[in-house]
Amino acid sequence: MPYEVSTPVYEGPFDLLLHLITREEVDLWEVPLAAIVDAYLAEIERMGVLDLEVATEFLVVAATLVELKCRRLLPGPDDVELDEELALFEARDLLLARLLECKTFRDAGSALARLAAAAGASHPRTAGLEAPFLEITPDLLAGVGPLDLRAAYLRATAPRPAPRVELDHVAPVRISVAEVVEELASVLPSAGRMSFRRLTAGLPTRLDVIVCFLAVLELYKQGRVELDQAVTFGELDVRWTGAPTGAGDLAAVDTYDG
Amino acid sequence: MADEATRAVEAILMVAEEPIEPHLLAELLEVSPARVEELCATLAAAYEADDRGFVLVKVAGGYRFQSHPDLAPYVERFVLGGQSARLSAPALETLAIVAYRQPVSRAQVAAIRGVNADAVMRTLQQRGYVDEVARDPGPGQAILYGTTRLFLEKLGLNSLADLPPVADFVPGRETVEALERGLGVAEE
Amino acid sequence: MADEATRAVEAILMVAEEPIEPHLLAELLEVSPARVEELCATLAAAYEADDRGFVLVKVAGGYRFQSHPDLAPYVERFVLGGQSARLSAPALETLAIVAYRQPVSRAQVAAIRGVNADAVMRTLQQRGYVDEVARDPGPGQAILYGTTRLFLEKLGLNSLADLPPVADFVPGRETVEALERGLGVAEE
Repeated sequence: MPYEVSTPVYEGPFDLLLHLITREEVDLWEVPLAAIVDAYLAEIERMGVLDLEVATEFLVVAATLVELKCRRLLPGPDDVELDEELALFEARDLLLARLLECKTFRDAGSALARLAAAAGASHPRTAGLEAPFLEITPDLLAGVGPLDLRAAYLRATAPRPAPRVELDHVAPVRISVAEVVEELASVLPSAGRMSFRRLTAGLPTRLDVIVCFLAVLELYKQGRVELDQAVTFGELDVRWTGAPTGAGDLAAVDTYDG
Repeated sequence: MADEATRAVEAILMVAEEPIEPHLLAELLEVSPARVEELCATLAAAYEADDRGFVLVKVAGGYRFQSHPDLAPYVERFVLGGQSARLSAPALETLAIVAYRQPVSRAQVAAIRGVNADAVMRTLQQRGYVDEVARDPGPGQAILYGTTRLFLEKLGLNSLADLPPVADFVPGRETVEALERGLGVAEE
Repeated sequence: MADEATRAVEAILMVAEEPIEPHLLAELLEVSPARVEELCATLAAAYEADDRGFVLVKVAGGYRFQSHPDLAPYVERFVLGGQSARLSAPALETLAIVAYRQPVSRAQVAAIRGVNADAVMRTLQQRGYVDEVARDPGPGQAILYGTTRLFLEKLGLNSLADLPPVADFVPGRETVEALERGLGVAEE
């Protein structure tokens, strides 16, 4: 079956996936693996380096899909570990749940648009007071503060068709790799060996995990840790080797601060 | 002969610039709020029976006069340009998440949509549809957002309880099956 | 059964902020001005016969709805209660535009809001929040408006410089250049 991945602008990985599955009405399993990957890569490329968080979401979804598809191409369930199989089911169910949630709110959004369109046909009376009453009106600005005025200004000027540079993609990264390198250099020597999973267990966002990963790679580059991964997608072991380096090297670490 | 309270409701609503809550009308007229609701229902029915070009509606918790939706073509010829720009699909989807999940943080909205929600949330806030309503008591004290009175007005709703139940939008069996097939959950 | 033109007159007058001249109504309804006068007279008579709390009157050469003079005590109570005494959302937006964009002409305000701003500007001027501050030196010599000292007092501001900044929504030159570099748009 010939398949072309058209790439309009997608609002994130779920949007793209919903599009691939529902609007194109294809069975993902009949789409060549390369086409799925291409679609995701095209999306990520379009985003450029700007939004790491979204790019990561895309990658997670794409990776799950590719893994699901690979698994399906394998001969049979007998030769895979039960745990892995269960983990895969879990990933797939999670993906399905999120897709359903995404679709739910998309349809709810359309319903809100219909309500707004219906309500928009009926215009409110806002003529206000007749002149004689205006004279006895108390202070009209009572309770209005500078921030209300600002909000009103933004409301009044909001629907601007003129193109603007949206700064919002540039989510400022609050942690720098250099900082994490420093932190790891103080934690790892006493721990000796630690799995990457444990190392990142307490981190609040995916971005923190990524920064931590970059920091580990940086330490590896400096020859201060050894990395060991027994199986693909398996535990990543980080072992402190402690080759001493001066503080000057830390300063040379690239900063990824937005 | 219309009674004075009924006529006073009409007079006040004629000079009001926003929906007037029943309890305020009740105070001004020295009758019970329940009586106000009765009067307004009677008035609304009378306008409809008389085939008037305006309606009396309850929106965002209060009563107000509006032009009859039938006559939108004439009214729009008159208020040309007063229409606000329509919301984009992503903005609507985000608005729906805020409406049904409020109070909700930007991070929670982003988690549901799978994309950064900052730009869209700011647009919605600029347009006055959503606003900051609280702070998350937990660590980080994230700002929590909710829909505004203007949101209710724009959608012609009296209260959030009048939103269509979210259950109406949970994908039906066919969609779920299509997605399952797409993800290879269902066996062929 | 009311005819469409009659209902359209009611709808338009209900949303109008100022008296509407018969010839404008005639244009909108595609009937003769004489017919408009007839329709309005019929409507006014009907409201009186129905003992409504509002009247349809001709003032300053145009038609408009007003509260019935009989009910002035209720309207006054409403006004004095302070509940009517907030600027409407459109009025506050207009005031905000004048505050942030002054000196500014009515036409410029209207262009930003997308609707005629005359009625609202007049209200703001009557209340002493805005005033004429200059004349546009260009052709037409439009009157330019600015906010007043009273306005600053009411908002608790010392000077216009104390208005909360709105500029952070429009990136400055440096930001734009930095972004372009980040996007690889600018030549290195």
